[in-house]
Amino acid sequence: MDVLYFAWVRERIGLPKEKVETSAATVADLVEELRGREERYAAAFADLSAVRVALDQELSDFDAPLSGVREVAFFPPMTGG
Amino acid sequence: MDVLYFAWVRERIGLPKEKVETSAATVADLVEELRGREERYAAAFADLSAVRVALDQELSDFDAPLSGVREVAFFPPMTGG
Amino acid sequence: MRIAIQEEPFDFGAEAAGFADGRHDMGAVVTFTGVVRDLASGDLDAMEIEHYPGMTEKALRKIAAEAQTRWDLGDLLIIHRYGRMAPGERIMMVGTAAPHRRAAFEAAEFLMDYLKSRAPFWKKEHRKGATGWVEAKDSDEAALRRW
Amino acid sequence: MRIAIQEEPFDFGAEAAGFADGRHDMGAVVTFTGVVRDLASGDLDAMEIEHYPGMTEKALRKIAAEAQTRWDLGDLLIIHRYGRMAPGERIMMVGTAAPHRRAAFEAAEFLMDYLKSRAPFWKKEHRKGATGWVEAKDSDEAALRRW
Repeated sequence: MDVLYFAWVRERIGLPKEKVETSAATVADLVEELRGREERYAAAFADLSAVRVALDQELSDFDAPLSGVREVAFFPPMTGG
Repeated sequence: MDVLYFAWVRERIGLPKEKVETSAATVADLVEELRGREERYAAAFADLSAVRVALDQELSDFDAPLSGVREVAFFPPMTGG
Repeated sequence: MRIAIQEEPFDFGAEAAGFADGRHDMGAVVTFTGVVRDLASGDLDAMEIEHYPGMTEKALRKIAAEAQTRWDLGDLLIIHRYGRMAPGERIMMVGTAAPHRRAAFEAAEFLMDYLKSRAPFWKKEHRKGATGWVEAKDSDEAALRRW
Repeated sequence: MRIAIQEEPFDFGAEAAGFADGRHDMGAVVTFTGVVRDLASGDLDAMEIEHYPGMTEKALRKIAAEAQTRWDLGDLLIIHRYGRMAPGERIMMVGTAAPHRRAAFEAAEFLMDYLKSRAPFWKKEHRKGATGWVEAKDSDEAALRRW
């Protein structure tokens, strides 16, 4: 599964994209798994109320299932316009 | 006093502007006086709910006094923009 | 601030590009343009706009001043034509520039609502040799009550 | 309908002039332009905009389609830049054309409210050598609840 990071989530984790092998059932499970990996992930996901997630380029929720998903993206609330 | 007419009020009365000597106290009195003059005025002022008035180029009301006023204008509801 | 009342066409692209151009303190710019609209019937030959010289200038200045009192505007533009225009021609435009988008949108809507019903312009349609004055709409009068 | 996501500047005057130009059935055209705004401090060196290629296109198409469902629009335009911009530069624009002014205004406000909070763009400010991500405003999230 491709995992993408944008804005300060990308800066804290230190890379824009990586391949992750996971059996996490939901986004929340994936976040838990990443948090346990290294301090930089724990820092990026310290406050989930400030993080948004997209599954296959559609905005989604942390309790959404990951089955069949090819691309997960984490980023702060958007500031377009 | 200069009396001006615009749009269909002008067309019904048949002229854009005229000098009127009057001792009418209010706009309503002036309208009454004009109505009594000729049929074309009566036609123009048949339905006052469809006529607006400006005194010295400021929107006003039919019960406004005419004392000191130099220019009275009658016209239909405006359709700008 | 600029207010122009004119018979000749205006260059919308140039006016839009020039309006508030280079201002660093205004994050939001809104323009509204009114266009001579032909109905589905497609039989409109021309729109003719009459106005009240002298009062028109005063009314537009008053409306513009009111908008500047209500919103924090960095710039404001009103251009309104009179005379004869073909379908598709631009009748008028307003421009508003403000630090934030909500103020720019609201001020532009306010200007339009007031221009519709409080500025001394009257529209006459020419169709197949016949003419008719455009009637004021109750919805335009109602729109003023928002402000 | 046109949607453009690009790094290079766009010619606002030309885009505004060309949008819905010559349409006889649309009486009202609204444009909104977002500009890189420097605060009173005047120390903004640049604004940098990051986006999510792929998702951005999808999100803008979805927002545009939603606007076309809700309002009777004759045309619609969205241009949004990414990359580095100086204060005063135009970041983005939307254009809406409709038979009547209310629809054109509402659709433009709707597009802006959704672009602010639902299109994957992130702004970073560069000031005196330091950088900071622009935080989303509660008022922008609240603005969505109108629709």
